[in-house]
Amino acid sequence: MTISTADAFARERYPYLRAHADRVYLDSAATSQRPDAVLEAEDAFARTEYAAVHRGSSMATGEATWAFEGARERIARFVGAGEREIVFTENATDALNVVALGLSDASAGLGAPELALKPGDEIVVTTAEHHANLIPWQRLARRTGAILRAVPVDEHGVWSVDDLAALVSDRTRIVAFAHVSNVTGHIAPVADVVEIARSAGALTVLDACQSAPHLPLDLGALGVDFAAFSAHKMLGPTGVGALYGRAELLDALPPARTGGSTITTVTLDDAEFLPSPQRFEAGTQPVTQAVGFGAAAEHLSGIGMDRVRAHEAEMAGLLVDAVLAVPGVRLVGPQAGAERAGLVSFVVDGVHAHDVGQFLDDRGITVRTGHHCAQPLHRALGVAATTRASAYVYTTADDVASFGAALAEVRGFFGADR
Amino acid sequence: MTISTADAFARERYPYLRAHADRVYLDSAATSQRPDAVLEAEDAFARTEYAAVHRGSSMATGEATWAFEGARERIARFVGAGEREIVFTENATDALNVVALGLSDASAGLGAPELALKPGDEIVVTTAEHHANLIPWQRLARRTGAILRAVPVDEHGVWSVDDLAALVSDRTRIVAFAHVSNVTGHIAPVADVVEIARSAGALTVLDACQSAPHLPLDLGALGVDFAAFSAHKMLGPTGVGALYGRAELLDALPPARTGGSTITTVTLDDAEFLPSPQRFEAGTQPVTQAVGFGAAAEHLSGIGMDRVRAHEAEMAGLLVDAVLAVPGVRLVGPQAGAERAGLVSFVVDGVHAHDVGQFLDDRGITVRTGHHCAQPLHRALGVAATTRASAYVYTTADDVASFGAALAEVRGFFGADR
Amino acid sequence: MSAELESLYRELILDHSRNPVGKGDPSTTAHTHHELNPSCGDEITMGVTLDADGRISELVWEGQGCSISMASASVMADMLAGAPKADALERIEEFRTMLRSRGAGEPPESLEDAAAFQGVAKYVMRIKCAMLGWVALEACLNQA
Amino acid sequence: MSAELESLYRELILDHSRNPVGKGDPSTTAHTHHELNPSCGDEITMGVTLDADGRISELVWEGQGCSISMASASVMADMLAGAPKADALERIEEFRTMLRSRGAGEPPESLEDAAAFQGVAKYVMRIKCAMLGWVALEACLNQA
Ligand SMILES: Cc1ncc(COP(=O)(O)O)c(C=O)c1O
Ligand SMILES: Cc1ncc(COP(=O)(O)O)c(C=O)c1O
Repeated sequence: MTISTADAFARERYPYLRAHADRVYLDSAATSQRPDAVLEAEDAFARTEYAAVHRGSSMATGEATWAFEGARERIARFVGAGEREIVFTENATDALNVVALGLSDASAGLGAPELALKPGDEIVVTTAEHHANLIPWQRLARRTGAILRAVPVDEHGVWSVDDLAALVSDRTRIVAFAHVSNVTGHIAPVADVVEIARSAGALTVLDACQSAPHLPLDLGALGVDFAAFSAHKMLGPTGVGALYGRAELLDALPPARTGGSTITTVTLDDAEFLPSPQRFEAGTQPVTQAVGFGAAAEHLSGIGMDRVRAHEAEMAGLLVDAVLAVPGVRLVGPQAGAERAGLVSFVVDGVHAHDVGQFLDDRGITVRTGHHCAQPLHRALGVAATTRASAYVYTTADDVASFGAALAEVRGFFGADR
Repeated sequence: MTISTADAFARERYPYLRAHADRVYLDSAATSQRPDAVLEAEDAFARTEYAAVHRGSSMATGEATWAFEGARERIARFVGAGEREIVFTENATDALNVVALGLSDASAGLGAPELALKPGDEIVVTTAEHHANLIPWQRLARRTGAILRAVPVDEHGVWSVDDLAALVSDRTRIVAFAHVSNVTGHIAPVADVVEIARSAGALTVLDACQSAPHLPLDLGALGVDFAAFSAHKMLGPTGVGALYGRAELLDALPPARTGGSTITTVTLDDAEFLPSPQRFEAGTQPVTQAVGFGAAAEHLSGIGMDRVRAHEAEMAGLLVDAVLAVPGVRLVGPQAGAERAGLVSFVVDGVHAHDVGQFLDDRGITVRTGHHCAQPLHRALGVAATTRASAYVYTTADDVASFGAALAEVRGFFGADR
Repeated sequence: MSAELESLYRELILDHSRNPVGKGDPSTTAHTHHELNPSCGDEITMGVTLDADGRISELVWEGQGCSISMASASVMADMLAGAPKADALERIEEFRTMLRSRGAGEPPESLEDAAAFQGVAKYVMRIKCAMLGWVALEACLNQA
Repeated sequence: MSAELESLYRELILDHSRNPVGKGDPSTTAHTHHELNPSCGDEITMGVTLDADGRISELVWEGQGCSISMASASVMADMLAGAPKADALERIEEFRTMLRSRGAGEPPESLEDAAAFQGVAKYVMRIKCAMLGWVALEACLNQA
């Protein structure tokens, strides 16, 4: 089902935006608002079809399981994965931890010896990573004696594939990186990184949190080994995310979290695990949320990810223009003209990001301030905090214009222009 | 706010039960249906207040954070905990894994050396445990060299506190047990177990999945060290559960899952974690679900847990009578007259549980069949699967009567009475 | 009894579950496979021997489970003992397709008595029950 | 500019943020404490010396952060330098209570200029900013 252009980008389809008609929501990179279609799908499921899934044999369970697995199928199709290659998790952070903790367990002799890391092995990340794609690798390194290496960034917070290539060697076992940086908006050259990692025999882990919602994504074609994304950043609910992994890797990876629904035979001494995805989905799954996630993927497919990307590229251009129009404001990430995702982070000379955010908030503009869970990147940029404005399908040129107008007044208000 | 008796136990307050007016839902021990009040609280939040929590400084974030932390406060009050003693997790299984994986990390030198386990240490569970409270301990034992010991059960699947006492020694570091068995309905003597564990210097972990929804619960007064429960079994949504832990233990326990929102300072090499609960809530929290969970706790408080327990004790009596009235049906768990929770599991001679469930399903009665994630218990009972009927606030005497009438026909249909 | 229940538990199925065909000791056959339904603990061990022409010369099984799983293994044993390997694999695929149909369409005539299990297709949680023996046979044949 | 923003960023606050009181090198004082706001990375190091009577004879700090956190530390330094330890702890508690009030009630007169931060109470995410210096001082005094 294709969604008309009018509907695809209409604020009126979003209850939150309707309820705050006088506000401009520019914090979609943190979390997105849900359209009626998604809220209604969840609500209808909760009210009429809800039951435990994959447990027992009742009709009710059957119907709910069908809805739950249907959602998995939709999400798999949306990102170019096989059904068994999509694991439901609590969020993207959880998905990344499933991989890192699974590799820890493999290294501790709990299965999949071929995936074990040993002292001296290396894990490569970039300095721009979100904490969710950094700390789990630090901990894995601590548990196994592996060494963590970070690709440096330039003065705008952007890393280069050459610097990454220089760090990768035959000691590298894992290369973990974000497809799109949530701070700089930089879009990683995934195919190049996959090639570099592959020829070194390393696994690739893609943090797709900021790409799955915003770009056409075909994980199978990209050839990454694992990927993670969250429903709440892509018109879906909180409480559910997804881990993608190549089927043979997921079938081998030890499940870090264990419990009901993941097993074949359990004795008092031991447990045998099902193949993917069940082996990872311990306990009662986020069922209603998965259904909402599926509806969100369907909604985005209906709009068409090419159209989403085109709309956001336009918004990105407007955002960059708005920021560069204000004297004393420094743009982080790819500079004017260069490709970037639909978000801008920036530093206002003489005004702390919290104060910038507060001023904009007062003008009815919701942005995000702080280190955006990327302290090492901010350290490299030489600031403690930045302000970020991020767009999505429901963002309009008027939104960006209001943002630009308010931003122009910030330094004056705080006396930083004197 | 106190809820009137008419409203407290009214099917009409539950959209799912309204939508299936001709069906009898006796699978609340697997998962419960949500009342209007809870669905509306979630929906209103999603439509008008939703934003990222604990991140950035916007008004929107502030409002959402207030709602999220308000939910934590309600849940803490509901189970007799301090606010900092309630951690939001994906479900109860996740909560138990947070403890087991945290102790693994402590044992691997990632913090809290006082919590480390070493080879020869012992972990005591019961044979009746749900896989969620068994496999995580098996894995902890495998990672640390500790030994897992299981309290035996009698022919009805019930364990005794004497047998437990006999297994606990000064080598015991952890005693993990369910407050209420999801198969037998047996209610554990928690205070006795806590005393036994304490005098041996062991930590107690209470699986409160089947008690928090059904009994008045004061975790602080019970004196357990950790406890776990799930929202979806207590009128709340899927996708969220809670870990309770004494504040000083939670502040020390290493977080297994790491990422954004859990930290103070992050460098490329290392991360320092916040105190509880933030240290455990990595990534975007199940925000909408937590709000629904809070509304569910408030709703149950409004009914009053004493009233809930009294209602279910009555239903338990009726369920036991219904099962015992049918020749060739064997009741599992505490026998007639003995205290039990509002559920019955049973074996029908000559008819497999799946077939029993199918027959009841055809009569419009949803029950649960299988091993109920308790294979060791079923092995001890000498059967692969049982059928379970479980009650909640919305269960009526008529529901139980319909169940009893249908059950009486099962053996005849399958020719097992010949 | 509703029409649905009747179509699920046809007389043929109840008969086979009470008097199963092909039960025996699989340990003496050339190829054996053990299959488990993790959601209920039902299990089956299938044993198969092929003759020089690739026909199933021996097909025996033991197991415990619900009437659907036991009857399904029994009907299968009745139908496929003596069949060429390739034909057996085709029937297994047809049986799987029928069960995944959610009840739409007519089962092929080649499924003979096994078509009686079409009613299972409407019960997603029972599909694994009906497939149990067939999956085990498939694994045996793939070994051979 | 809205009334809310005006009440948050009073002239007094903006003045203090531009010309902070008490900035200096805390490393020479008897008690120091470093405090961090993890949500934004703002930080402060507070240094305190008490005299024989338990009065704050020296109070200096350094740090970086938003105007609220810096102004708040400055107003505090202005007000509590020279105060007896017990009084300072009381003011800290009053300040905390005011910030947690969500804007209800009148701040006590004893808070003097610090009452200007009452507007912060309506902004839950800024409470930590306003508390930063005060928490650091509390930690110093509790060491002493
Ligand atoms: C006793 C017991 N423990 C643990 C669990 C696991 O709970 P959840 O699936 O919500 O994680 C359940 C429910 O299935 C249970 O009944
Ligand atoms: C690049 C990136 N990675 C990881 C995450 C973590 O996602 P979540 O909080 O949904 O787990 C985010 C969002 O905060 C992100 O932007």
